Amino acid sequence: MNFEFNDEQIFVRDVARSFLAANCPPEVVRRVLEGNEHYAADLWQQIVAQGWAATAIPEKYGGLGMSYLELVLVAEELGRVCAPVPFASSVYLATEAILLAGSEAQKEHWLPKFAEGEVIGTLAYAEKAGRTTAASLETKVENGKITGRKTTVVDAEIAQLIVVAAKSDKGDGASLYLVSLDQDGVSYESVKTIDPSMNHANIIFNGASAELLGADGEGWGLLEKILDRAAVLYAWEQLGGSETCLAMAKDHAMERYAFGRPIGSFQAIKHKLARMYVKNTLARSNAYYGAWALNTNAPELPLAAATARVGSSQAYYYSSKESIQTHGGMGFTWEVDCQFYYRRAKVLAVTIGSERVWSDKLITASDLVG
Amino acid sequence: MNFEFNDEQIFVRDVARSFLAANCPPEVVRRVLEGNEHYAADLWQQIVAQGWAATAIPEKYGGLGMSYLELVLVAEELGRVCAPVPFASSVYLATEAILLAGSEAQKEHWLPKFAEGEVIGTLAYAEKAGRTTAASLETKVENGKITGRKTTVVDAEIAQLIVVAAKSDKGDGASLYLVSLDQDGVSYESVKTIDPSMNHANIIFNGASAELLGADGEGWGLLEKILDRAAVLYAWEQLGGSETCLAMAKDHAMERYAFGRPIGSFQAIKHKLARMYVKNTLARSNAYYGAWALNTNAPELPLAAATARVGSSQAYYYSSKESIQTHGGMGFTWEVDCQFYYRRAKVLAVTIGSERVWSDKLITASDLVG
Amino acid sequence: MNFEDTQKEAAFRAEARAWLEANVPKESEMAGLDEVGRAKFWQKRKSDGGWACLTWPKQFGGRGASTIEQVIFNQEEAKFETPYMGSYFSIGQGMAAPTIMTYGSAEMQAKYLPKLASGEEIWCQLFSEPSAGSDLAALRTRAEKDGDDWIINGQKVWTTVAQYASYAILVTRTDPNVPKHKGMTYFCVDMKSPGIEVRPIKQMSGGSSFNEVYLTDVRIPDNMRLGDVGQGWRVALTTLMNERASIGGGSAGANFKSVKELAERLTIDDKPAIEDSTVRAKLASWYVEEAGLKYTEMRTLTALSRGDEPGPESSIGKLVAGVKGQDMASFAIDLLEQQGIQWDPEQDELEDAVFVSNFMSLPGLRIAGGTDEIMLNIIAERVLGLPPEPRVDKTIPFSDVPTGV
Amino acid sequence: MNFEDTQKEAAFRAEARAWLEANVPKESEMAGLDEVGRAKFWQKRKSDGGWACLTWPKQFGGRGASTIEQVIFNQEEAKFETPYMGSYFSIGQGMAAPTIMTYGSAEMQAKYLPKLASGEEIWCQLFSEPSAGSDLAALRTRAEKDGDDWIINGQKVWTTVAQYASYAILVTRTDPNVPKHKGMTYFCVDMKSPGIEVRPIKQMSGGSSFNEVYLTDVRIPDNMRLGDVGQGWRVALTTLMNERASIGGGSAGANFKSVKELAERLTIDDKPAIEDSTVRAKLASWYVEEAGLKYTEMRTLTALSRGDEPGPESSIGKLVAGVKGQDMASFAIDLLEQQGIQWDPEQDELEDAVFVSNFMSLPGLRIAGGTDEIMLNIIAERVLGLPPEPRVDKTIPFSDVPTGV
Repeated sequence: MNFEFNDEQIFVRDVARSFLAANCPPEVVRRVLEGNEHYAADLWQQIVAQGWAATAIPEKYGGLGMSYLELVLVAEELGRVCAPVPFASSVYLATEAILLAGSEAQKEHWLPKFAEGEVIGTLAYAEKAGRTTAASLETKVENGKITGRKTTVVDAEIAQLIVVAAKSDKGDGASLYLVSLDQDGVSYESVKTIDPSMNHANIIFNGASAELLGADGEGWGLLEKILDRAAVLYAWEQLGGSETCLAMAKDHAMERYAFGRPIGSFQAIKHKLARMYVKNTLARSNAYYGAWALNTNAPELPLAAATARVGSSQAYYYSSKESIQTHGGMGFTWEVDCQFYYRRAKVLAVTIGSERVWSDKLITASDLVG
Repeated sequence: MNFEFNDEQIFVRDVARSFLAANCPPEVVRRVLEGNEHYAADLWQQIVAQGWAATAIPEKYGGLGMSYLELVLVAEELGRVCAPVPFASSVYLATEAILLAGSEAQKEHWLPKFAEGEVIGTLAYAEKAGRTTAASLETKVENGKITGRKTTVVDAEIAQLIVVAAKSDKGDGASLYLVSLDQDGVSYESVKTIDPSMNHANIIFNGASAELLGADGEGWGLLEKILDRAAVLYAWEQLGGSETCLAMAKDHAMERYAFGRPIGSFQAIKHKLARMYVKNTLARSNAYYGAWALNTNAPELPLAAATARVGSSQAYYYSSKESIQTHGGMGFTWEVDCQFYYRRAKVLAVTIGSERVWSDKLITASDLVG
Repeated sequence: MNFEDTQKEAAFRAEARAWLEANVPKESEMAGLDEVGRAKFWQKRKSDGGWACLTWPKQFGGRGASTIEQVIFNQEEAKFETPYMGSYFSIGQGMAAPTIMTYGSAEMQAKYLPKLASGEEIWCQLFSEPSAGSDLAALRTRAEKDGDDWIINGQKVWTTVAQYASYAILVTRTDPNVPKHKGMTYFCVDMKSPGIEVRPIKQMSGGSSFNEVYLTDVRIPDNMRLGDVGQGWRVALTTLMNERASIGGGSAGANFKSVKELAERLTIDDKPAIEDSTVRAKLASWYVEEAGLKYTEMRTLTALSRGDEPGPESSIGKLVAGVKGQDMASFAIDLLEQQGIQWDPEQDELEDAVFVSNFMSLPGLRIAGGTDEIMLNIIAERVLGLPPEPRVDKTIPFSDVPTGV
Repeated sequence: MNFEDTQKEAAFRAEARAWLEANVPKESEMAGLDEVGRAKFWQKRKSDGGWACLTWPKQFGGRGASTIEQVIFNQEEAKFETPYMGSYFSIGQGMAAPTIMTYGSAEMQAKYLPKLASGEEIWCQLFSEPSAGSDLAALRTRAEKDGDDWIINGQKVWTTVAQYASYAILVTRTDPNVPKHKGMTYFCVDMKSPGIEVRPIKQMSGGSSFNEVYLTDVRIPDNMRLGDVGQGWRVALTTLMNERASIGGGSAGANFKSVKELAERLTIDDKPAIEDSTVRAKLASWYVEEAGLKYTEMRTLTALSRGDEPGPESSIGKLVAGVKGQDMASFAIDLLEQQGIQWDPEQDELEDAVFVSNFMSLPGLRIAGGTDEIMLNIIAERVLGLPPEPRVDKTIPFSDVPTGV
């Protein structure tokens, strides 16, 4: 047994960490948060040039052919700095969707473009508030033309290609489609969210061309598989953010004095940070298992993914809110960076389904593993 | 507006408190916990002589004709000392059942006996593990003879009279019956529980005579009303216990030294006790409102009762377990009294339905009040 | 125990109601006024009618009424649509005024209190500093004697309504060579004094409810001092006791009602979300807290009406409401799933904006006016009487207290 | 990252499994033996076969194996029905032995370690005292020099397996006139020495896993001392570091599996309770904790197998498992409603007895071996490196430390 990353993987992580420390300091996040950019396009170009988007794409499709064990470590580092780039939507969602469900032709066409960062992708299934089910889908495709409206799509105004879940009369009631966003019949409603360092918009399809991805009537099953895979990657990104919250809170608690001593010497703060550490540690261990399951495509993947996802969502919420609390009044100001993580924690926690959705999936998955 | 007990009520409480301090010290609880008595019969005789069982019974039925505002304060004091007497089952459950649902003849026959403590009563509805519903009842009455088995009935082997919920073909599917326990056709299976300072047994009815209480087919509705009324009284008894847990933990935290200072000067202990205080205070305020609603038979009673019940159950669980924790190793020993409250907290919390049952009722009741 | 008015209370309620019906301002009367203008307009009218600061003595602009009468008036006023009052008057009337009543000279009382009651003058509070938050007594703003005046230098922070304020209450350090609690002095200061600069602080929620206030060679005459030189901490405690009583557990926004309504609108597995047992269990626990706070307030009011003083137990409200509100907001967002994160502060017609708005602002409630941790300390030490922690900063000169810099 | 054995590990696993298949005791071989007798029987057989204390050097009764090999053996052993080992050997092998290996003379090592490995001698630990629990260094048991011997007087508490023990490790105070951490000395002591009295402590759960041990003029020769006079605290820390590594998060009893199975059996509103969303959400959170602990252990094992030392982060296990277990037990009882409180310690056939039994015993897990609060301190200070609290007891003579009496 060897439940640890190997030296090459650690090297990938260290390189990513140094790169982001140099190229994605808090000022970059703040620039996007406060400005009008949808994302940090310059940073994205650099990231793509580093080959990160190509990490887990096989070499024959123009990728680096590395494993998911490298990719999760990159995800953690991106989460650590709240990187304002469409990495999650393009890599965890769109790329994974095509890898899992695409025809050979689709893979050959799209994957090299994703690997190069020439195309940015995303994925959409939700159409209204609350949990989406196959039965609740209203978006539909007739004669290759898609109509419908998807809500609060992440990186909608950045992406050129989207994977869309639409209603189907067959099978599990849904099918997936690839839709190019650069065409007539696609329009946007801008959406502001609690995290302006990311882009979100509603997308309205009004007769745009759509190409089937995977079999007709197998869309919901495919979507669940894609989301399981993405959940592990999101869990690592969330974990990275949660670790930064702990680190920031700890630094502040060592430096800030009250009543003549560092506030980190008070048990109220000490135990708060210890609880963050406990949550992060358990989340990390579950993320390890998720990474292993993703990488080996183990039958335990649905359970491992749900476990990693729930653990990271819980840890990140706790760490991000209690980091603000540890910082006191300053933590609540615009000028201090605590806010990045509090916003991002919530957005990442609902992007592919909330804690309650994944808790429910966890129990269902636990039946299968026994 | 006057949201406080009046001086006469406070006087009743103070008398009860002094009486129990003198007559129900921890040694009495321990005697029953460790011995073979079903309850402290000597203490019960004294309590009955004080007239407490008669508190809210109208004078025309041999009671004192006081209000529920006196009775809740007596309940609090009994809870404060974990009194090992069948007060709750006889007064909150059986007496209330007859007051609410009894015919004039039944009232005239039984209430004076309850007031005098000549008869001890109890009530039973559960037949198996999990939440009982009218549809799940198997106990039935034919030609005035009852057959069935009730599980873990509180004070079963002490009581002479029991109110039983049985299946009915009519109305809401259930009817209530009065069954004398001192007859053929009634037998017991002894049950040990986590709180040996109280009596519990399964009761098997095998053709015992049963007399209808209230209308046939209205039993479930009546039961819910009885339980709402009892819930307020239980909430006060639970609150009393929870207050003792805080008091014991606080005393210990002031006296016990570690690292050269009282453990109560450490924030970990300080904040733990502050949280107990917060929970107890909110529970008390909700119990006040419950008392008002019970006393005035307000339409808000179902909501007020559920709120008081949930609040007290939560507070007592927290206080009783964290009082042990505050006491450290000693708190976990047989010789220290923390255990009385930890046991009693759980037994009282499930006796008329667990927190989850009452949380569910709370939301249902909130619809009605709006 | 009853919820009915006494005969006297009922008469007072009727009188209040009648006055309100006749006097609540119509939109047309306030045309062109901004938020603070409307608040002042309504305060002035109440004052003119004898309905401002009801419990204050008449000569200070009050009515000499009882606490319960104030409560009754508030209950009746809440039934009308009245201008938003924010924190425009609560600091002056709720914190500065009681301190002036206790420590101020007759001249000061006559000069300031009536204009506080009438809303003519807004006051703010210059207490917290960048390095004196939870540990307020660590404040460093210096006051040095210069003839009959004091010269003030320093920086204050978290000052609400500073931009509207005519005056402020101010705590300063006059002697750094004695232990921290003994070297402070308390003043009133004219906010128009030269050397005062107010800069808004932008919060993470986007709003700017607070300011930084820079004091550079600000001159205050000695007759603006409250209490003796070196007694500032004791005077400040009077102010703070009143602060805690005035920061309520306000359960606007993400509360039982709004989250329950949300759960009635949404579906989970094709059934109303309100039928989901997690939703029910969580809502029930929150209801217990909300109702518990409400009825605790009623118990407090009953005690006040009998002449008791408000005690440190009022710390409960903010403590419970802050955590509860944050968790309810987070839960509501989760119920809405992906769509729950939508938030456009400038377009408030989004029906669920209350949840995101609360989610972003409630971290502040858990800090402002005393962090959760300070509230727990207060309950433990002042309500339960647990011993304080050993203090390294209490007996040594303030200038020797470690600050980490 | 993989879960497969290396070739060498696989070979070792096969060897272990073969030995176990041939040697796990049959019921008939142990007829008439009580619990401790069976434990000793099995330990002796493992020792004879070379499968005891695998990581110890061979000359001390071990096998000189790696940590991973120990883990593999444990995994394989767990697949068989073997006698219940309780705490009979864990204190001696897990805590006393590492301390003797570090601080003991060659004679002591040769005399004690092989009999620890073979199970011939059980050891207990005389550390805690009635007024020295979380603050272990406040211990008062005196050791006074008398020629070549030490005379011990005092009382110890929370001593497991004292009634079976041949020897104990013991910390005493030899100098009350120096600061508390500097005046202690550490010994091994023969439990058959005159003046040692063992009295069982009854726990609230009804069992008696612990004892009080009274020491009255107990004589210990100086060659039973471990470490220098006055160095007892440092020696004790070696023991305690090993304690924390050995108290696992054991999730027997109320765990994900058992509560899930319960929820599959029970119904809520005529549907299986497992379909209830509260049950699912709570179970999911507990699963996350359970799985998190399990995979944390795997990470630790991987680190150990690479030669890392176990660190203070192992405090997590007990901390998480204690609270989780108590809450799961409470939740399971609630699911059973009224019937959930049934508990007959002498009639274990009740299928849900595990929940009440856990409910009554888990308050102890949150205290024994370091309270939750101490565990949080350890994580905060030793893992995260946060500064310690100011200490009033560290620099003054022990005899001057306030004790409240």
